[in-house]
Amino acid sequence: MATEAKRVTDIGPPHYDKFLHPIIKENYGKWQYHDSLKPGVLSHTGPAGTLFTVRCASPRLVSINFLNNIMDLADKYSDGYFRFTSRNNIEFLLAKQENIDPLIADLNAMGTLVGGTNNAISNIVHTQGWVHCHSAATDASGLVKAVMDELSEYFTSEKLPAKLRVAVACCLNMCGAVHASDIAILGLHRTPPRIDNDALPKQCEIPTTVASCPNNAIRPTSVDGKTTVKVDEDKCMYCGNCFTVCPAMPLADPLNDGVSIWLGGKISNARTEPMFTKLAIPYLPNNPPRWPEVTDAVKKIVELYAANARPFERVGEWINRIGWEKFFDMSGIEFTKYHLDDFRHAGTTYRRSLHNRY
Amino acid sequence: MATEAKRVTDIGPPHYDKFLHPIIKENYGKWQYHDSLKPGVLSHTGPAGTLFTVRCASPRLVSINFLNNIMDLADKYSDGYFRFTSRNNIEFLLAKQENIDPLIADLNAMGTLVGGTNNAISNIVHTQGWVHCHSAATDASGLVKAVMDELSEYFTSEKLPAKLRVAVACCLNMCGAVHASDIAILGLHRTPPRIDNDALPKQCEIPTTVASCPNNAIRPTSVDGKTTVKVDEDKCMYCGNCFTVCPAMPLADPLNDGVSIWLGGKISNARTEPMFTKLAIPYLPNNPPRWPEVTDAVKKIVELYAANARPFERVGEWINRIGWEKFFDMSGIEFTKYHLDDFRHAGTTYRRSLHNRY
Amino acid sequence: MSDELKTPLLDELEKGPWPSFVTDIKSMAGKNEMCKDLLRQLEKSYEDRRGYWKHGGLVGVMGYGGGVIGRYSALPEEFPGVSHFHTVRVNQPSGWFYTTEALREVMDIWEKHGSGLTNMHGSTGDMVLLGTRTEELEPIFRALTEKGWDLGGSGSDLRTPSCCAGPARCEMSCYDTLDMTYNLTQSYQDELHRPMFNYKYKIKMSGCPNDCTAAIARSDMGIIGIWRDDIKVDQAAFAAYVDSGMDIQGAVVDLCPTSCIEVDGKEIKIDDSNCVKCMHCLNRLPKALSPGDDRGFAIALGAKAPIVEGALFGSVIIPFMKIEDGDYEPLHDLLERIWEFWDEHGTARERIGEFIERVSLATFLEGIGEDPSPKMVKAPRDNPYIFYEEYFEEEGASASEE
Amino acid sequence: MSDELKTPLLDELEKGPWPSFVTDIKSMAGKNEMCKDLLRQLEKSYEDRRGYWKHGGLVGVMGYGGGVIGRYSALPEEFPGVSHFHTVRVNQPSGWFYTTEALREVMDIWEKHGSGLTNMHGSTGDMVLLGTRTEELEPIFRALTEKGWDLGGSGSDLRTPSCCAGPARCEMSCYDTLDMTYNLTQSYQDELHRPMFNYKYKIKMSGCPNDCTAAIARSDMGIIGIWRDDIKVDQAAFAAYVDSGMDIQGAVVDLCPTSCIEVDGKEIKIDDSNCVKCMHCLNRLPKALSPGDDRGFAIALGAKAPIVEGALFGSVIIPFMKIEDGDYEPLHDLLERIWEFWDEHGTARERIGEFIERVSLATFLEGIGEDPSPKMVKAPRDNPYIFYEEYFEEEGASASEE
Ligand code: SRM
Ligand code: SRM
Ligand code: SRM
Ligand code: SRM
Ligand code: SF4
Ligand code: SF4
Ligand code: SF4
Ligand code: SF4
Ligand code: SF4
Ligand code: SF4
Ligand code: SF4
Ligand code: SF4
Repeated sequence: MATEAKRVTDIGPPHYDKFLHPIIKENYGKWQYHDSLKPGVLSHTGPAGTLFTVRCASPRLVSINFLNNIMDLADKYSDGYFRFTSRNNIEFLLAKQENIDPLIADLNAMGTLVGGTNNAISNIVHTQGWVHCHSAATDASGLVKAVMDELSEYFTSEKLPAKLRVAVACCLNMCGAVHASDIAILGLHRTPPRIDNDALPKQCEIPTTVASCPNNAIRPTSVDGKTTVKVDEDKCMYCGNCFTVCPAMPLADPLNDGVSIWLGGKISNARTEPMFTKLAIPYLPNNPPRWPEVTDAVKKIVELYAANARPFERVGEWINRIGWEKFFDMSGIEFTKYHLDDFRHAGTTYRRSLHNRY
Repeated sequence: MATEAKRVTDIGPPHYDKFLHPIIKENYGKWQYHDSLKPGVLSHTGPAGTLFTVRCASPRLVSINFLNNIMDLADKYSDGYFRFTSRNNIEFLLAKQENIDPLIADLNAMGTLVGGTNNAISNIVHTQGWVHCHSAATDASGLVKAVMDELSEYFTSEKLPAKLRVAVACCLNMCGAVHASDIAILGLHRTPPRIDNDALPKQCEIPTTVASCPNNAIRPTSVDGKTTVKVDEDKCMYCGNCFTVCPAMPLADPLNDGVSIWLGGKISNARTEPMFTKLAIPYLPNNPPRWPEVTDAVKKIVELYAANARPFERVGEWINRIGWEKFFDMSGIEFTKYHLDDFRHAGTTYRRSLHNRY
Repeated sequence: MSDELKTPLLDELEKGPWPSFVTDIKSMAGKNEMCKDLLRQLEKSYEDRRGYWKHGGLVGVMGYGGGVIGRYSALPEEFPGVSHFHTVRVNQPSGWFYTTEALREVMDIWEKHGSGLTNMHGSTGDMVLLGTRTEELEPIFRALTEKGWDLGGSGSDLRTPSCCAGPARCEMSCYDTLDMTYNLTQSYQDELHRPMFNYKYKIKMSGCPNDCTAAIARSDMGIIGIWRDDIKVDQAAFAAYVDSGMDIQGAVVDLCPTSCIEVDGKEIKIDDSNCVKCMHCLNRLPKALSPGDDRGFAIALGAKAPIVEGALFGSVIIPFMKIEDGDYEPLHDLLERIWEFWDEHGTARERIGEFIERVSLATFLEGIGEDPSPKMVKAPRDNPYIFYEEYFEEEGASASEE
Repeated sequence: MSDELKTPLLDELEKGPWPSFVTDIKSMAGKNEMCKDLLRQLEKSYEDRRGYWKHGGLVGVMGYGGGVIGRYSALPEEFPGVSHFHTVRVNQPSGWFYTTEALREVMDIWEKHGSGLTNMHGSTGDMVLLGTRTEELEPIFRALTEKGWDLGGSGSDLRTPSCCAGPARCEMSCYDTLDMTYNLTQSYQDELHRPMFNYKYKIKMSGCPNDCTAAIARSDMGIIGIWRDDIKVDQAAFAAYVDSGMDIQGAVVDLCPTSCIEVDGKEIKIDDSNCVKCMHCLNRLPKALSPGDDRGFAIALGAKAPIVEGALFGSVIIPFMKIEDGDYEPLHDLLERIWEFWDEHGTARERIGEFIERVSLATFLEGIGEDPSPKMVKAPRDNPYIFYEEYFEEEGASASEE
């Protein structure tokens, strides 16, 4: 019986070869072009013929039940071949064009949506949140669900000026794409770590802990005999790096943890070089289960962008063209001192010319 | 007699009013437009009429003799009114158009040149050099003379694509415009300061000296009883800031002091924002009296620019359009590790995208 | 504690058009205690607006240092089902291509040994099996390996490499992303399973500058397809685009970052010497334009999230390289030079991007034995703080290296 | 030492079309020993490829801390004529406008008391009298003040403000640069003559964004003219440019950084809401276009050369301000708030630009009591390291400043 077998290690993943649809094998590296048939449906053509792709949304945090339903459909419509995308959508790889519509019908029936292609809002790259991570300032899956419920019409259509990539992360570690997304939703702590002076000496290495702080806010100290650390609260910017290396310095603070909104990042080299996401809204309350303040803010921004950007202009390209000041005017978002960079290369963000719109 | 009079202080400069030509007074703040009549000759028109400006070159380091000759011409042709420009040229302010040519003839006769307007190379903003400064790694006036002898045709004509601003400085203090010029010629030291351990304790404040080093290369030490400083030569980048605060740390080193060439800076907001000058040639020998290596290098760059830039494209705008790599190819200048930034914001200069020409 | 499941707050997330993870997890709650207590603890988090997980502990499978993220509930008495809730990272196949047959095998194992919950996939690319107990780890590992699967990376090791669909489903692909991913993953199993680095090292492979795996932003080593020769043009296909009435001027010509496209009637002319391979025109006109024949990839090192020096995009270290007839040796050699220098001179928890910035690009290039190129920078330095190494010893003596 | 003057190397610099400083100094050498020894020492510098000046000593005139740069030869025995060779910085008139009558008076003084050599002008703007002896300083000062002249700045004080021709000879000028220069110079004589700052503080005034005094690059406080309303257009004059056959498209329209110019036949349309006041179109079409009527200036703080943190351009701190009916009070008030905050929190030898970067723009703005504006930045921060000041004390309590 299986578990009796000799223990093997370092075999790595299976070879990709056995997962490729026959049409893919024949056209491998020889694809000529692609077409977009409708939102969520692409066709790729090569010398050996055409492959049809139907892309559907996935919550990413999915159970065996969900996956079994998906796989049943893959067996039914795409010869058992399917894939996941780098944004966690699911792609069915069809040989038969006539299977497209029945598949879509079944997918809708099982409660998911087809879309995410071309100038759409695709799935949200996100993280663990309260479902699994100790570091989370907010939940990820819940935020994604609440936001995508609001934006689903942009997933199932291609009516935006360009692709719009949204990311969510639940703490400053930003597991995912927050630092380079058209719109990013970032959970954050806003108060310094609270030090557990009994636990710290046991659980943490003092030098590592002190070294972990980007702002040198942590100093060794001793509290009734035990060596522990203290935090200079004026220097702390709540990054959480100390907590990552030292469990006895939790930052979670239900009263003050919150959500921030960031804009204008991009990754592709298309037209403009990759851009980092910039701060738009420094703080919104952390308001489960549906985060109304966050969903409203995001929706307003998407609509403003949709109404004003030019074709193929990503959010950041649009704002760079009209200027950030105009963006703040149009969006009604308040520009505060928090928007002024004060980290390592802050000076490079200052307006060092007369180029301004009046 | 004068020196008997009561001593007065803090009277400041004379009021500008008494130095303004009557036509200027009438058109003050009401000028409508200007015209360029020929290289070095401008006309400015306002409701009260037209003022003609004739601009001539000056070595800037000038004697009373030179100035008297100039002033004689001002009396003769411009009612005694004249001015200096922010680039140290001399401007005669004429009421009578018919005075232009005779004035130019007299100026040429006294050995200077008329020009520097519009798309010309104007006078070189420069510094003291061996004529007056203790900090100089090279001479300034001599370099300027040698370079402008080569480039004078571009001063007396307007045949360049755009204005071309040249600056010279004799040490890293860059008194002048080296950090923001189309072409900059910078004298530099290339070996660490040599410490005079006898003089240092007397002449220098140790903490100030230690603090003066941008790279923390200076540490206090004691040499046979006296507290002095030592320099970590691996950390020293020869900036000379220590010498500025501490005379006992001279950097001058005839064998190694040299000249570097920098490109692509600009100050105006026209079209593009102001730009810093970037390194082109890290080292050329310091070769008085005529610095042939420097004049050749500069002339080649000017000719390359003249032949390839588009109308109104400044040197930096031209290079940014074609890309630095292409510039290095076209110019034959070698790209070395010295061109790679390694100071404070070095990372911001790295190519962080796929945008490259192949 | 009572068996019924009350989650009024989470229930709000069953509404709306987007597929609901709550509905899905609930569908498991019947057969799986872990799922039930996960929902209960999550409901409490939603009430209290804070997480209830302890800081990860060190758990794993025999002989591996990575691949498992230990996780324990901070409230084990209240939620015994999630007292242990470890993550198992399973190394996904290249390009996330699956057959139902193969994935069902993995799911059967997971149904037997874990919560039955997954992330398909994690942000690094792994198949993430979410929630199991320490004592299940070894059995899961055995069962997986028997079916030909292995664990992915975690901790200070090589992280699971991932890649875009590339040659398997994309006409833009400039090199074989799937094969390179497989090759690197298999060649560096030891680095992947046994953390020995200063910090994590992620590799992402995108077949072209569209960068569909976000390699330039999310991987310590981004390997991104590029070509060196001219864009291939099918003028007939281009004419067809013109005839279709597409706004070529507005949608293509005007958006070229280096203005190197000219359209003359139904003909397109590209000044390839000024093309920066941004992909935009190819993206708009896939039937008419495609990458040249001299294809390969560029390597950008150092991308990362902001902790702690601020986010970084990768910087171009190798402007162009190609795999000639399946020989990955030169790439392995480069990778090993990079790891060796970083290993020797980097500090603990210093990502390669931070490392390069600290020691300087020039020093790094010397350290790995690569030559500087203007392609590695936007522009040369603008500060005069140059560390000269050649200097003259005495009159006459010629330039000498220190 | 022998009276004859042998300068073979310098003589090389008498050749060529550009006016020669050597020829000029030689013309003085007859009547002035200083000039002769200056040439001799300079010749030696050319031979030896090094300077022979001692590090500046502290010399000056009674009651002033600045205005004189002390300079002594390192070889006084060899070159007694330049054993002392101090510089006297004389505050130039606004815009460097002179009458021969006035300048001759200064030159007569200089002929009597110094080398007769000058820099017209120094890079900061002063009239630089180059080379005199310590004992001459006081007499020179007396003679100058009697004729209505005064010294400029040096050391850690307010440096001599300077400005472009502005309203006196330029149609682009958006404010009265000459008058403001005169006003500030006169209002701050004490700051100019008695170094009391952390470091030098330079003010340069340019009448428009062409910035003909390099204020954005070379002054701690650059005051640069700007307008807020629409560019004024004379369509008839524009039509004349079109008729002249000028390449309006290539020379103007295509070069607008924000593409906000449209030409329709002989008519020009400018989308002023997107104009960034770069000046290019006005520069090309001075007869047709001019700055709007709502004119004033922006203030950019912190420009400097690289020593020691790297060169800086000025950053916009005051996006727009204007002098209403000759009242400079608001500007003085601002300047004093800036100096006070810098004085209190800056360190020795820390220029205002370095100071702002160190304490952060937000802190600086609070310190001088100005509100943040998006006009002060290219873009908002991209890192998440925000120092929040509002936080909640306890359930229900509302946001409160720390
Ligand atoms: C399936 C996927 C690759 C994979 O292996 O999984 C993929 C597939 C394609 N991408 Fe992508 N991209 C995929 C993630 C990305 C990412 C990564 C990300 O979003 O995290 C990017 C960078 C995003 C960014 O710039 O922030 C990305 C930037 C692009 C672009 C550039 C868009 C732009 O103009 O900036 C194109 C070109 C285009 O669409 O015009 C592109 C084009 C394409 C094409 C058309 C390539 C082709 O010829 O087949 C594919 C279908 C496009 C579509 O979905 O509209 N793909 N693509 C990924 C689908 C994610 C999803 O489910 O939505
Ligand atoms: C006289 C002077 C001001 C003064 O008070 O002394 C001056 C005068 C004028 N400048 Fe200037 N500029 C003067 C220094 C500058 C400087 C400062 C410098 O060079 O250090 C700059 C910034 C240089 C830079 O960007 O690096 C400067 C950038 C301009 C520009 C922008 C050029 C561009 O396209 O970048 C213009 C507009 C133009 O020429 O098209 C301009 C235009 C003008 C106009 C046409 C303004 C006018 O309508 O009268 C004047 C004659 C232009 C000419 O010389 O071609 N002026 N001008 C300065 C003459 C210096 C000299 O002797 O050559
Ligand atoms: C599971 C995953 C998020 C997800 O939901 O997908 C994840 C989860 C964690 N990440 Fe991450 N990271 C994950 C992808 C990323 C990414 C995105 C990527 O890889 O493309 C990033 C940003 C890119 C980068 O690497 O910088 C990322 C940047 C971090 C950081 C910040 C590291 C840095 O240098 O900036 C940390 C903190 C650390 O390393 O100590 C971190 C730490 C963590 C830890 C281990 C928490 C911690 O402090 O120890 C999280 C465990 C959560 C849990 O309990 O499951 N995670 N992490 C992703 C890995 C799944 C997989 O293997 O496929
Ligand atoms: C005379 C002059 C150069 C010239 O030939 O015109 C000059 C000469 C000196 N400068 Fe300068 N600077 C002069 C304009 C500048 C400028 C340009 C400007 O003002 O527009 C700069 C660059 C802009 C800036 O201020 O940053 C400049 C940046 C420096 C620096 C670097 C300061 C910095 O923070 O970067 C130093 C070093 C220092 O301050 O200790 C310096 C120091 C010096 C000293 C005092 C040498 C020293 O280390 O003490 C020089 C005296 C030389 C001598 O013996 O005559 N000088 N200096 C200029 C003043 C004449 C005048 O008053 O009109
Ligand atoms: S972003 Fe932070 S909280 Fe979220 S999964 Fe990553 S480390 Fe955990
Ligand atoms: S949260 Fe960040 S800034 Fe604050 S103490 Fe910890 S490491 Fe330092
Ligand atoms: S640049 Fe240096 S050497 Fe030249 S004058 Fe200024 S301080 Fe002196
Ligand atoms: S020259 Fe500059 S870097 Fe070198 S020791 Fe002196 S201050 Fe430091
Ligand atoms: S990165 Fe390029 S090759 Fe890969 S999927 Fe995206 S477009 Fe295709
Ligand atoms: S790939 Fe980009 S840069 Fe190259 S021609 Fe096309 S649009 Fe222009
Ligand atoms: S800065 Fe403007 S106003 Fe002053 S001279 Fe130059 S162009 Fe004229
Ligand atoms: S001033 Fe500059 S930005 Fe404004 S319209 Fe003219 S060219 Fe365009």
